[in-house]
Order: sequence, then structure tokens, then C-alpha cells
Amino acid sequence: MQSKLLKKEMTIPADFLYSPRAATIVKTKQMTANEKFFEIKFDDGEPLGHEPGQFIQLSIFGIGEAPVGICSSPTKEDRSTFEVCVRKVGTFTNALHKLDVGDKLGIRGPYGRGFPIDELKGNDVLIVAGGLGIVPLRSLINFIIDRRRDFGNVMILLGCKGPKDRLFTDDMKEWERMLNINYACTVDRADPDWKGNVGVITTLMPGVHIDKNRTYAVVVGPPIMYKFVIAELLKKGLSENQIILSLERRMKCGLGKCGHCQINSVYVCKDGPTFTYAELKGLGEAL
Amino acid sequence: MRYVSLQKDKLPQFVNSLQKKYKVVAPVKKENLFVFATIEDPEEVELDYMPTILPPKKYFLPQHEKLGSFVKDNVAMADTNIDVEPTVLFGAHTCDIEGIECLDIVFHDTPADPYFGRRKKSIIIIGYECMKPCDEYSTCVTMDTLNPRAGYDIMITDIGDKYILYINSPEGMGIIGKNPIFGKVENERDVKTKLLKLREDKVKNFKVQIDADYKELNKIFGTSYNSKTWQDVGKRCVSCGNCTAVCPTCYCFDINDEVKLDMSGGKRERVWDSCQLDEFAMVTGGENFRKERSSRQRHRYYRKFDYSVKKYSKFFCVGCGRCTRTCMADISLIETVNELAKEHKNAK
Amino acid sequence: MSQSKNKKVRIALFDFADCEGCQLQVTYLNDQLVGLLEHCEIVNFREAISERSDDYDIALVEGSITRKHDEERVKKIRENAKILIAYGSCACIGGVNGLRKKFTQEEAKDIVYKGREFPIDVGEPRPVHEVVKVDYFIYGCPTNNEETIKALKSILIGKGYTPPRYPVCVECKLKENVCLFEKGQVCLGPVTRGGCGAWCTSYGNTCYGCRGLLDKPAQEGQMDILKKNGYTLEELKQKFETYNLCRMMGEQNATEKS
Amino acid sequence: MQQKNLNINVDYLTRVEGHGDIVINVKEGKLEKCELQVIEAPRFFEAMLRGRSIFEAQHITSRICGICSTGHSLASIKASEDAAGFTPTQQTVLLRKLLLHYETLDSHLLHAAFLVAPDALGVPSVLPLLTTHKALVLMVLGMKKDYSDLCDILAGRHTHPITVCPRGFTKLPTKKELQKTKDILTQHVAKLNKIVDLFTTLKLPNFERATEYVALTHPEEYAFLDGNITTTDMRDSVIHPHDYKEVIHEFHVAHSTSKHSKNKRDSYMVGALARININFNKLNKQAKSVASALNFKTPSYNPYMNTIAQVIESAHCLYDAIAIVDHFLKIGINYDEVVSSWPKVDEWPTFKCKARKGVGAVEVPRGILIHEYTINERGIIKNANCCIPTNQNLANIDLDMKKLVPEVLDKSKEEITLLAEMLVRAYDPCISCSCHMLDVKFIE
Ligand SMILES: Cc1cc2nc3c(=O)[nH]c(=O)nc-3n(C[C@H](O)[C@H](O)[C@H](O)COP(=O)(O)OP(=O)(O)OC[C@H]3O[C@@H](n4cnc5c(N)ncnc54)[C@H](O)[C@@H]3O)c2cc1C
Ligand code: SF4
Ligand code: SF4
Ligand code: SF4
Repeated sequence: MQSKLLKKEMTIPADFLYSPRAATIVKTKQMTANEKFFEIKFDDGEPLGHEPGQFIQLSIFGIGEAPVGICSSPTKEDRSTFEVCVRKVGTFTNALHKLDVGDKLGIRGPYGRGFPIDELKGNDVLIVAGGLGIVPLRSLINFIIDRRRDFGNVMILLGCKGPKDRLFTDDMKEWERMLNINYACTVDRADPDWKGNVGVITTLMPGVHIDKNRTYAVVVGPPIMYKFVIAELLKKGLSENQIILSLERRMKCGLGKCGHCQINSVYVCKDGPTFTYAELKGLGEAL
Repeated sequence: MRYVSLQKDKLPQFVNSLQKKYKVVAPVKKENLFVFATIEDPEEVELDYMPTILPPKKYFLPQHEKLGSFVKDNVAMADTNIDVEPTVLFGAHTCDIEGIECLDIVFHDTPADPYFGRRKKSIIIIGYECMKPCDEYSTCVTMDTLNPRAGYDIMITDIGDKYILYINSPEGMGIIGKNPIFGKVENERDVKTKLLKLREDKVKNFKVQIDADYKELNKIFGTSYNSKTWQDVGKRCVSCGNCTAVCPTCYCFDINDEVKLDMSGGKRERVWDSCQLDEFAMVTGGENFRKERSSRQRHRYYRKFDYSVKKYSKFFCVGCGRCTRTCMADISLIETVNELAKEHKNAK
Repeated sequence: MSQSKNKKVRIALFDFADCEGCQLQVTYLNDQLVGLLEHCEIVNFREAISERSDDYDIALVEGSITRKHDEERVKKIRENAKILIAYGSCACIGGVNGLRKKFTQEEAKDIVYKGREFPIDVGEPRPVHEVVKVDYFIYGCPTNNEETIKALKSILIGKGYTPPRYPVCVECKLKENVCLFEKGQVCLGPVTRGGCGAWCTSYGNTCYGCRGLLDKPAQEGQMDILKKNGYTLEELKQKFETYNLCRMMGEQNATEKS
Repeated sequence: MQQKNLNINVDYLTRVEGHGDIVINVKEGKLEKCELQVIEAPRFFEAMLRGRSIFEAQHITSRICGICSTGHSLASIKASEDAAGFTPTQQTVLLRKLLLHYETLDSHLLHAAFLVAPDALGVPSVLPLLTTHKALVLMVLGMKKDYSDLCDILAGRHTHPITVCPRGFTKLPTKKELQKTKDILTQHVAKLNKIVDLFTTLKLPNFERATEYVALTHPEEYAFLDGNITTTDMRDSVIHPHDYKEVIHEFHVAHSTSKHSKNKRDSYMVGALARININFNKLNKQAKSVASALNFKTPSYNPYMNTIAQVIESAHCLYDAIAIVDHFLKIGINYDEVVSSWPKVDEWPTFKCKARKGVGAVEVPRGILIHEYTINERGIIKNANCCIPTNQNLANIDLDMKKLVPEVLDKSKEEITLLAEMLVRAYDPCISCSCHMLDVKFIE
């Protein structure tokens, strides 16, 4: 289950295994009360060189590190920067939220196995995002948009708690507008201005028509969502190999050593964070 | 020359000669138990010892290890090189050597861990073969770690009237060198035969307590994931983390930053962690993927007998018995595995 | 807390019902104290200096809150302080003061002040957080300077401080001590919050639980262990009580209520 | 003398351990009120000990006072052992003496150099001394750190010692640690001389009031850890610690949460001055030569001289500590004597406690400290009483002040305040302790 990336890493001098590379924040945006967007550039000008679905370890010395997914596509116009979107939940993320344009931070990575782009190519792609799950998926969606010709039908289903919790609303407007993308969004609880769907994400599923022979579903969201969405997808006839998920676990090293992200015999940081449902099904602690 | 002999009374002299060039760490007494410690006086060395409280992994993966330092307003980590004093690990048992081998596999798996690598390179391992069982908790026969195999520079075997030293590496050769305290071995083939015979004979002294052999073990774990044994073990466990700390093949760690008092900088270090602790697998939002003590204990066993086999084709239990010895709740590896073996057999 | 270059963070120490042992630890900081004083200023430290001030950022509150008068005093401190730290076990969990709770106020007064006219407000020993909001906790009887420094640094750079949630055993094993159970003794290490560096057990004594029970102690497992070692429930309760009576009584009340 | 009104209220005495206020009220030249008020949150240790085992009494009573925790530990252990009928080994006794010496040295030096010297040099606190006597201040700070290190070696920590318990020590120092101990103590000889030099130049107020002095005394040594009780009024007779109540009569006063004590007179004094007045001849020769260097003569009725007595005692303790360490360096430590703080299950049958009383009397820096426990046959404390040195001195302090203030009424208010403060400080009171322990009587 080793990705191409691991070979790349071997060329990093050993000393730098735990040493972050210096980077600077070039743009920030408060997306919701708790989520903030950062555009980051390496001080040496090198691109990050990631694949959609991979993650990096952000580092603030004195505070610590935290793994976060990359939300920009490697096909982005300005390849010298990349983007992340972080929810404020604890020590590190609180400290990160205090940073602004011009502030420096450290980056390790990219790490992990991204979404299986090669397999998705030529096929239909159903993207299901719940809450923060949109963060790594945005990278994939924008990748697909930039390489639209390589993919078949593309459907995006989005679920959030409420209209105010929606991330990347600008992108969403764009996706909604695009004719070659099917886009739907639902919220658990509406507010007076909300005109769209109301209900958990599975309520969108019946309306989705897929060709089970050529569709891959890429699903990212909280653990509770997986259970229901996977059941729906299997009902629609997708095979376990056609369902792709991304998992979140506690991580310290990102290098397959520290043991925190271990799910049964796999390490999320190295073997994942993306998996096919087939890979995870037998793992008792995965979902 | 692969073998030399050493008169028993010359052992302190040998240790003394090592001390001239190396820091020597060896088993010494601590109250009624033993620990590996830097020795000052060769007389402190206790070769007839029970497995130490902590295995020698603490020299390869220290309890607290600095990864590097940093200064304020600079994101680069400096000082990532570690200097390891040339060290001799003296008198390590074969099970512990096997434990170091397990760690070696993990830390050399891509991407290789530079800190472990450097320590491994700087530590010369002189093993000491067990001729009799240490206590009823070890399972070295089942785990096939009783006899020396690999991972050491020199192996000392007590053949009764004297020691035979087997030299297994250029570093080992460097140590033996031309030191006159060692005797020449006339016929290396004879010695080899003699040692093989000795090993055949000594196994008889060891009582095998696990009701499954090496090959069956993995199969047993293949069917035991949902065994009720885990509930029983979980009920007794107090999550003190002792079993993982003392295990020669447990290597999980945490990474922490600590700033200096004047806040001008600080260091990033890694500290031993334990999958038995409540928070170990907790993520944002409070979700904990191994909330129950039973699932954490199961995880530990599976890391020894199943996951490691899937990942590295190797058992990560070396049969040292420490986890059982240290557990105040009397959770016994032998009992647990036998319980699983029984269930496995009955299911069949 | 953001620090501007020239204004030092002002730290104040206060004591309530206690032995002042935790404050005393501050005087043992030596070089580290000097280092700390580069960006902090200690105001209100009755044991060492005379000056007093109401202008401080961080208040270290030592001791349990007992009397009405103390309750008001600590409320004032809370108002003045940006950050309030419960310092030491008396402040964090009630500590040995909790043992007083085995008696009613009247009994206690009678035992000690029998025949005295002097009015005495006995009060109920309470950890500080039961009276005012506490931002951080530094446990220990006495507090351990290594932890105090670690916590202060961590708070000063804005990271905050969470004491370990694992038991004393973790640190004890890392120090390679011979386990007390191995020697046939009863130790509260497995159910006591770590962070002291296994202080007592490293010196051959048992853990007395001075840092308080873990949030989720394996009480059943621990009882089993102790019983196996020949100790009675009564002895056990006694051991737990030494530092944890405030919490134990609180839990009892809670169950009584429900 | 002019007719004067004076109202002094020193709220929160600084530079004494604990909370205390001095109140002096003079109306038209007449002293109306003059007392040391001690009001602190009471903690009821007396109640807390009830029903506890003698094997945890040390741990609990140590928490009476962080500053005097070693003294409380030792007195408690002695009371426990006495009650259980246990005699400690010679090694244990010597090591306990060593620990008590550390405590005395640490406390005396801090008091003399940091709390009293500033007064004698006419500065408000130790801080100005940092400019005038920087080397000395740093030296004393260093010594303080040394004692904390030495306590770490022997007891695990200074505040609330870990290794000391009934029956012995839970951990004994290694040979290397003993050598380190010796090195540190040897360096202190020269350092102590510097402090002695400082005190030869200092002038302490001239004031005398003869009172009764109470201390332990021992036929073979300058009594700290062991001895019988005697007083200067008892001449040469002694009483066993069990009968301490024949001398120490406690009573309540309104202005303090602490108990006061007296014997035949209205008050008595305990502490370094009392000890030296009684046991001067038993001082070692080094201490005696310090006494002559400081021009100290017994008996001294000047309470301000308590500090001088402390400096002399420091010399005694230091040289005695070195002798103890030398002894162990020579014959080695017997590590088989390590004990557990609480008897193991299999040891219990060997404990045949009888229901009886045990008393531990120890000379701690501030004077004689007594713990008295009555236990049942299972070693459970039924009744406890503790006499704290500072409490025993409170009545004497009040009477000293009542004599002192009229003698100095011609001075300014500031000067009077200072003299009164200095007087209280001379006693080195630990108000923390004094409020935390009172009479302990259980009515059953
Ligand atoms: C592969 C991966 C990708 C992620 N991508 C994103 C992202 O794009 N945006 C985002 O906002 N968050 C993301 N996260 C989650 C993010 O890493 C955590 O929210 C963050 O580490 C919390 O750190 P903290 O110091 O702020 O919280 P803490 O104060 O440490 O703790 C808050 C909570 O988070 C848990 N936690 C602590 N450390 C981790 C950790 N390393 N991983 C997971 N949970 C942890 C704690 O148990 C606790 O419940 C990702 C996590 C993983 C593993
Ligand atoms: S699991 Fe137990 S017996 Fe096996 S290597 Fe680890 S400590 Fe030793
Ligand atoms: S926690 Fe212990 S050391 Fe601290 S003040 Fe309270 S009794 Fe004293
Ligand atoms: S070992 Fe136990 S009693 Fe001792 S300091 Fe630590 S928590 Fe407190």
C-alpha cells in the first residue's frame, strides 16, 4: 500500500525528517466563526508538490504540530502557494488562528496517500462531503475541474450543520454555476434566508443517479456520516472498491512510527488517510 | 577467527578494557530486581540476571529524546544532530537483542528514523546467552528467541568452565582484537558443534507454557478479534501503561515542545507514549477509537501477534515476560494467549 | 497571553487554608526564578517580600477556601486576575484539608476550640474551583517545581497547561523504579494523576494520591489489585481519603441527590 | 516622659512565616494594648488525625506547616514509634539527626541572614543587601539551595520529606551521594565563617527580660532529636517527655487562634536561646569558639540574642553533620535497613501494638515540638495533641513587648514599630504552624 510519494521522501535528508520547512502565510480568510483559511508559500519558493487528499504537518514552535489536509489543488494557477482550512478546536489550532499574513510557520510533508486519481480518471465521480470533509475534497474537486476532460460525470453532494457553517462559499457558487457538474447542498438546520435543501446528507442520496459500473464515490466527513452514506452507496450497487474514504486520526509524526494513528494493522498517516471501503471493511477500529 | 575463549575470572578485566573506550551499560542490581545502567565498577555487572525492569530499548529510543531545538521567530529546527557516546551494551539477553531487531525494522522502514539509526550505529551489543530459564513468565522458547540469531556484535556463552565468545561483526572483532586476555580456540568447528549440542540440551530445562507453537499463534489471533477474553482482560486492566513501557518492542511516542525559561527558544522532543492510555487514540471532537480498556489491551496483543506479522512478517513479542511480570492486575500473556488458543481450538 | 516587549507579566501569590509549602517551593526555584523574572514580576509574595499590589495578571492561589471571609477574598482575586491558577493540592482538590469533612462544623469546632469564646468561622474546606472559576491547575502536595515551571512557561506563551491525564505509574516506569506492588506494598499510583515525576515512589515510598484521583480511574481494577494484595476495603478507603475526601464526599452527595 | 498617643498596627507581619499582626495602643503615655495577634484560617489537624494509622501520621502532620515539615515529621515519627513500642536502629537515629541538622541549618541561616541581618543593618529587606552585600546574599542563597539538594538526597525533598517514616528510611543514600554530601558540607565551613564575621559587626538592641527557658537536654549531647525536658527554673532535674504537661500548660487568649503556654511564671521561652542557655556545655568546640567570637555569654536574657544563639547552633550542627557523614563514609550504610512506609501484609503480625500513649519531643529550629498520640491496639490514633514552639513563645513575646514598649516610648513611632517587629522576628515565629495545631482531645 505504499504510494509513489514515499520514494520521493527518501530523498529528503534524514536530518530533516522531523524538521519543518519554513513557510509564510500570504493570505487568510475567516470562513466561519471557527474555521479559518490560510494560503501559504514556502520561503524557498518551491511548490508543495502534493496530490489531492494528502496532508501536511503544520508546526508552530513552542506550541507543537498538527496534521491538516491540503484544500488547494496542485493544478492551481499559482503553484508556489497552497491552501489549508483549519477549525479551531484546541491548543494548536487556537494558536494558528492567531497568525496572519506575513507570519511564519513550519511545514512537514506532504504526507500520506492521496485520492487514487489514476483510478478515478475516465470514470464518473460522486463526491460526498460532510462538514470539514470538504477541505481535502476541495483539492480533488478543483483538480477535477482543472482536468475536467479526464473525468466522466461529476456530482458533488455537500452537507453542513447550518448555512453559516458552509465553507468555501465562493467555490460553491462556482460549482453550482458549472454546467458539467451536478452540485447539491443540504443543511441540517436552516435559517430564514436559506432556500436550499434541509436534512442530513443521506436525504440527497435518492436523487442521485449513478452508473454503478463506472462510478467512484469519494466520501469525507465525520465518522457518523460514513456509516449511513456507505450503506446508501452499497445499496446503489457500488462495489467496496469504488467507495473511497479519508480518515482522521490523532497523529504525531506523520511518518508511520509514533503509533497514534494506527487502525488495526494500518497506519493512517502512511497507508492513508484515503482508503477504499474494501480496505477498511475488515478493520474493526476503522469506522 | 570467529570464536575466542575467556577464563571466567577474567570477565571483570574484559569489562574494564571496554570501559577504557566505551560507556558500558550492563545489568546491575536494583533492590530485588535488575536494570541496565552505566557501570563504574566491573564488579557491579550481574550476568546472572532476570530480565531488567526496562529493556535496553531505552538506549536506542530514550524515554525523552530531543529531536532538535529552535529559536523564537524562526521556524527552522536546528541542532537535529545527536551525539551518541560510543557505548557497549553488555550482557543483553537474546530476547532483548531480538527486541532491538524489531525496533530496527520499524525505524528503518521508509522513511528511516535518523535518531534511532545513529544510536544503533553507536552502540555495540555484547550478548549473553541464557542457559536456564529466568522465571515462569518468559515464553522465549515459543517465540523462538532463546538462542542467539542475529543483531549482536559478540555473543558470550557460558560453557561451564569458561566463556566462549562468538564474534559476529567487524565491530565485535575490533573489540576482541589482539587483547591477550582471550584464549585462542583450537578448532572452531568443534566449538560450533559443542555450542549446538549445548543449545539442544538447555532447551529441555525450559518449560513451554503456551499451548500453541510459533506457527499456530498467528492463526489463533486471526480468529480471536472478538473473543470475550478481551472483555475479561479489559475489566482488570487499570491502564497504567506499564506493559507497554517495559516491552522491548513497543515504540509509540508523543512529540512535545518545550520552551526555555526566557522564551527565546526551546526544544522539540519525543517521549514514550502508550496505547493503553485513554487519550492515545482520541481525535478532535472527543471521538476515541479505542475507548474501552478491552480494546486497548486487544490492540497491544495484536500489535505483537498479528499486525506486526501483516506489516513486517514478524512477531513483535520476544517472549521476555516483562509485561506479565510488571502487571499489578496480573494480566498474564501466557494465560491470555492460552485462553485464545483454547477458544480457537474449540471453534474448529 | 500576548506579551508586549516592555511590560512584564505580573504574578501574584496568595495563600488560604494550607501549609504554605507550595509557596515555599517557589523559593527553591533559584536560577530558574531568576530566568522567570526576566519576563515576569512577582508582586504579592508575603513569604519573601513586603510590597503588595492589586495589579497583577496571573494569580497563583494556594490553599483551600474555608471561611466566608476567604470566599470574598478569593472572589476579589478572581476579579483582579486575568488568569487564575489553583496552585497545589489544597487549592486544586482540597487536599488534606478535606479530612476535616469527616466532622460536622460543630463537631470540629467542639474538638478544637472547646470552651472558647472567640468566634470561629469554621467553614467547609473547598477546592478553589468550587468558589471561583479556575483557569489552570497545578497539582501536588507540595507542587513540583519542574511542573510549575513547565506550566508557567506554557501559559505564558499562550499554550495553556493541561496536567497529565495518565497515572503516576507512567512516570514511575519511565524512571525504572521497582514497582511497590512488587515489594508487597499498596500504592495509589495507578489511580492518581501523574505529573509529579513519580516523586514519592522514586524515593521508595508509596504514592499517597496527593495529585488527586484520575478523571476516569479504574476503580474496580484497582480495588481488585489491592484486595489481591491482602488489603481490606476499609484500609483502602482510608488511603484514598487522605487527599481525595473533598471529591469523594462531593460524589457521594451527587449520588445521594440523584 | 512625654504624654503620648500611639497606635501601631502592623498588619500582616512580613518576613515571618505565616500571618500575624502586631497591635500596640498607647494612650496618654500608658500602654493599653500590646499584643501579637495571630489569626489564620484554622485547619483542624487535630480532628484529621483521628482514626488514622500511626503509619500515616507523619505524612499528614507534615502538612501542618510546609516550612517546618521536617520537624513535624520527626516528632510525629517519634510519637508513633514510642506508642508502638518500636526502637529505631542507630543508623536510623543518626540519619534522622543529620536530616534535622539540615533543617536547623537551613532555617537558622535564612533567618539570621535574610530576616534579621537587614534589621541590624538598618535596611527594610534583603533586597537592598543585594547591592551592599551582594556576595554574601548570593552565598546564602547558594547555601539554601545546597540544603534543599541535601534534603533531596536524604529525604527526597525538603518540604514534606518522603523517605522518613516510622521504623526508618524508605531509601538510603548511596556512597556517591554521601561523598557529595560531604563535599557540600565541607564547603559550608568557610561560608559559615563569613556569616559569623558579619554578625560580629552587627549590633542588636539591648534589652533584657529574664524568663524561664525550656528545652530538651541530654547527658551525652547537645539535645536536638532526643532528650528529656528541663527548664532553667527546674535547675538540674528533668522530666520525661511523656510528662510534658507538667511544664507546658496551654491556655487560650482572645487575640489569637493559637494557644499560648506557660509554666510557673506567666510565660516561658523556647528556641535556640533557651537551648543554649540550658545546654551550652554540650556544644562542640567549634560552636563554642563561635560563641566566644560573637561575645556570647550564658545565661542571656536578651531575646534579640536568639539570632546569635542560632548562629552558634549552626556551627554545632554543621560540624556534627560532617561527623555523621564521615562516620557513614567510614563504616558504610547498611542498605538492608530500608523499610516500607507502611508495614506489608506479612509484617503485620509482627506488630503487637498495645493501646497506649506515645510522645515525640524534638528540638526543631524554633524550639521544642511535641506530638502526643494515644493509639489503640491496631495502631489507630484515638487522641492527639501537638505543642508547637511558636505557640509556646507567644505569651513570652507579648510580655517582652509589654516591657519593651514603655522603655522606648521616647522614640519615634517608626522606631518603636521597628523594634517591636524586630522583637517578634527574633523569635523566628512560624505562625503557619501555630494556627494549624491546637489541643487535640477527642471525647468518645
Ligand atoms: C490527516 C488529517 C487531516 C486533517 N485535516 C484537517 C483540516 O484540514 N482542517 C482541520 O481543521 N483539521 C484537520 N485535522 C484535524 C486536526 O489535525 C486537529 O484538529 C488538530 O490536530 C487539533 O490540534 P489542537 O492542538 O488544536 O487540539 P488539541 O488541543 O490537541 O485537542 C483538541 C482535540 O483534538 C484531538 N487531537 C489532538 N491532536 C490531534 C491530532 N493530531 N489529530 C487529530 N485529533 C487530535 C484531541 O484528542 C482533542 O480531542 C486533520 C487531521 C488529520 C489526521
Ligand atoms: S509482549 Fe510482553 S513478553 Fe512479549 S516482548 Fe513485550 S513485554 Fe515481552
Ligand atoms: S498542597 Fe500540600 S504543600 Fe501545598 S499548601 Fe497544601 S498542604 Fe501545603
Ligand atoms: S508520588 Fe503520589 S503522593 Fe507522591 S508526589 Fe506523586 S502523586 Fe503525590
